[in-house]
Amino acid sequence: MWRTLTLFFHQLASPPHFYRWSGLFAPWFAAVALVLITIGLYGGLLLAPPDYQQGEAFRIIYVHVPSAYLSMLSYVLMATAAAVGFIWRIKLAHAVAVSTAPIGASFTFLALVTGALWGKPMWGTYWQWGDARLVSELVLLFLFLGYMALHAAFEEQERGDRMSAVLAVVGVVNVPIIHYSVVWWATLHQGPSITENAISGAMLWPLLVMIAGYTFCFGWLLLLQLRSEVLEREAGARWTQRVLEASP
Amino acid sequence: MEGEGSLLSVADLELWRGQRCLFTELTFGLAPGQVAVVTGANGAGKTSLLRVLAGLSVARAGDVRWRDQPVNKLIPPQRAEVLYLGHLDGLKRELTVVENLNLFRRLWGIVEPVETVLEPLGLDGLAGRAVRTLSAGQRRRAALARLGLSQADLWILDEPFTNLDEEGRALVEGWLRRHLRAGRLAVVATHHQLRLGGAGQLRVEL
Amino acid sequence: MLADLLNVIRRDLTIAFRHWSELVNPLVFFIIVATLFPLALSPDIAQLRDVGMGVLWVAALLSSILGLDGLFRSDTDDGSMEQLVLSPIPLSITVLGKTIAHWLVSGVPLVAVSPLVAMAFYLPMAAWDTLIIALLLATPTLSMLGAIGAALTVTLKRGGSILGLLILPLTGPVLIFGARATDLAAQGESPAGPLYLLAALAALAVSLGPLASAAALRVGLE
Amino acid sequence: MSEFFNMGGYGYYVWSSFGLSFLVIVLNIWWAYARSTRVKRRLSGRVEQPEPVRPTVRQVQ
Repeated sequence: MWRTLTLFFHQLASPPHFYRWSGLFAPWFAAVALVLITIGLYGGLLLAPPDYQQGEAFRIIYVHVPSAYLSMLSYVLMATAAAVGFIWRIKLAHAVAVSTAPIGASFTFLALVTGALWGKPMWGTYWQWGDARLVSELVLLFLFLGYMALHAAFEEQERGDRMSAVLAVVGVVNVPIIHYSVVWWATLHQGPSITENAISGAMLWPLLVMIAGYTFCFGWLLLLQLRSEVLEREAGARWTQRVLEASP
Repeated sequence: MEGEGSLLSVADLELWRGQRCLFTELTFGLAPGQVAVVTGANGAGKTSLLRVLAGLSVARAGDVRWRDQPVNKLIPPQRAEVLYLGHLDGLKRELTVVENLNLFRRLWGIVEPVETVLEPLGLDGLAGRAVRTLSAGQRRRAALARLGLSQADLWILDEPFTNLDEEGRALVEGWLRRHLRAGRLAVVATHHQLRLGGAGQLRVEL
Repeated sequence: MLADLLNVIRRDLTIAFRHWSELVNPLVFFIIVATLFPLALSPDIAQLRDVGMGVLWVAALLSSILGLDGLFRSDTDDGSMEQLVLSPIPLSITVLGKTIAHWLVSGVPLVAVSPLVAMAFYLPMAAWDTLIIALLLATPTLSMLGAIGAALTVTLKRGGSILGLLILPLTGPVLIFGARATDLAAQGESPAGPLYLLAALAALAVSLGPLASAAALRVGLE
Repeated sequence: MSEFFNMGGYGYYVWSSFGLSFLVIVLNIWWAYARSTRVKRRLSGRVEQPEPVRPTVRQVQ
């Protein structure tokens, strides 16, 4: 049973197989992302009423929350893929982890910057140490950068993959500890945090649509990066040459 | 090739270095009393093969088993049955020869005292000296002294005769003969002709 | 298992005591970083007292993480690590032993001189015992984290600079709870809460850290 | 219309958030495509792997 399952995974994760189906799916991801983000932007910028406390500034959540959500999703995805690659020695899983990191880092960066831009009108300053979420995002950005730096430091790809996989797993164990200790610390210092009041339907649905749109956009970017990554890793294999001849 | 009663069995092994395939479809089995002599040009993958056999690294494809267990998953008591000596001496420069060998004995649970091997190796006068102060040849002898103490069933030796003079080489070959006569196994990478008397040799040419 | 652990600790302590000079480096680093701060700030007693605890914690953290850079390097370079990995002793026990030995020769002296630094920053004497307990609970966690970094960078020529980037972001909780405990003690309140949390972090680090370090060391040898 | 762009006085913060998000996502897309063409150009016409070596194993007495 276990054997057939691992066999199935190996089949699915075989690079030529992946290259074929990812080529079919990628345009659909892009199309769905475009439609959803357009609807979300229309709803968020035009249809949603201004917040009674934060006025029009609250509209920043339509780009901030999806970025923050994706930053965490991509770290978990990266660590899971790295762990799978480490344990079962699946090459595609390492490629997923490595390709996720820069995309995840850019969404983390966006979450930080949009958070700061949201904070300025609310707190009067761009950066507020008392806000646990912003501080956690900053640490997350450091973790992404550390992962990428470590992977880049190795000349032998396989060793780089496996070493940075260990780091990703260590990081994912630490992220909740770091987050909760920062929350504890922030409440001690009574930092003014942005509170999201329960938001109502007209404000909520564009946010959910934006989150879904961002996720599809992330999936699309990941597929694009993965295709290049897989080609690079499989340079010299027969199927790679066939692919390159077919679509120069 | 893979006879019944092989303790070490290698099946369809395929080794890669980066994006280059070193060799593929290597299959052999080693029975008690047999030695496998690995030869090949520089860069053919002798060291890589030996490291895979020792369980230090894992091959891209294929299977290496010691007593039907994958070599990289041996549980601790079984690990004591395999001894690997690589290019590096594995001696601490700050410690003396005797301290280094005692560390080895404690690690592997060997009861035989160090003194029994120092004298034939000509190291008895150097026993109290820090390894840092020894010559390359003396260090190699100190590293190979482990063979004289080892109770392991499988020896994996990577170019054991480097830096060794004729006398040292004869001594190590003597230990190897005794080891094989006792029904134990060895894998040796070397470009020297091994003088092992009647022991069954398997030549693996990469 | 315990005998194996003690063997490894004894081995590393013997080696460590054969070259004294490297032992005192992290300690001197700690003292120098701490003494540079008054030069950068001002000799004003009230101001130094305000920042002193934070400075002391950051200096302790930096010196215990960065001092670990070479923990596994000499063993990997001379081939001892191959022998340790292949020996019948589980690698995580070996790693634990080596890290404990390193902590004994670098972490414990650091804790011992910390009152001196505390004095230089005019910290109230009432907080000293808490400071020592907190550092004794925090430094093992830092050593375990540093060991992971040392194992990850063991095959890199210049591991030191990247090690900081990898491990320092993970030390936030230790810093938060450590500084908080000494802060409470300085104000005459009970530091028990953060101390328990520090102890919990130490337990977690000592039990899981060696597994991660061992995994990384194996990759380094592959 | 200008009321919409003014965002009740918060226009600067709102529009720089949306603008930066747009910019970073577009940069990611551009980078992905640039990398893809670069990789394909670099790899096409690469010679295939030579036939791998098959070691010989023989018994000598």
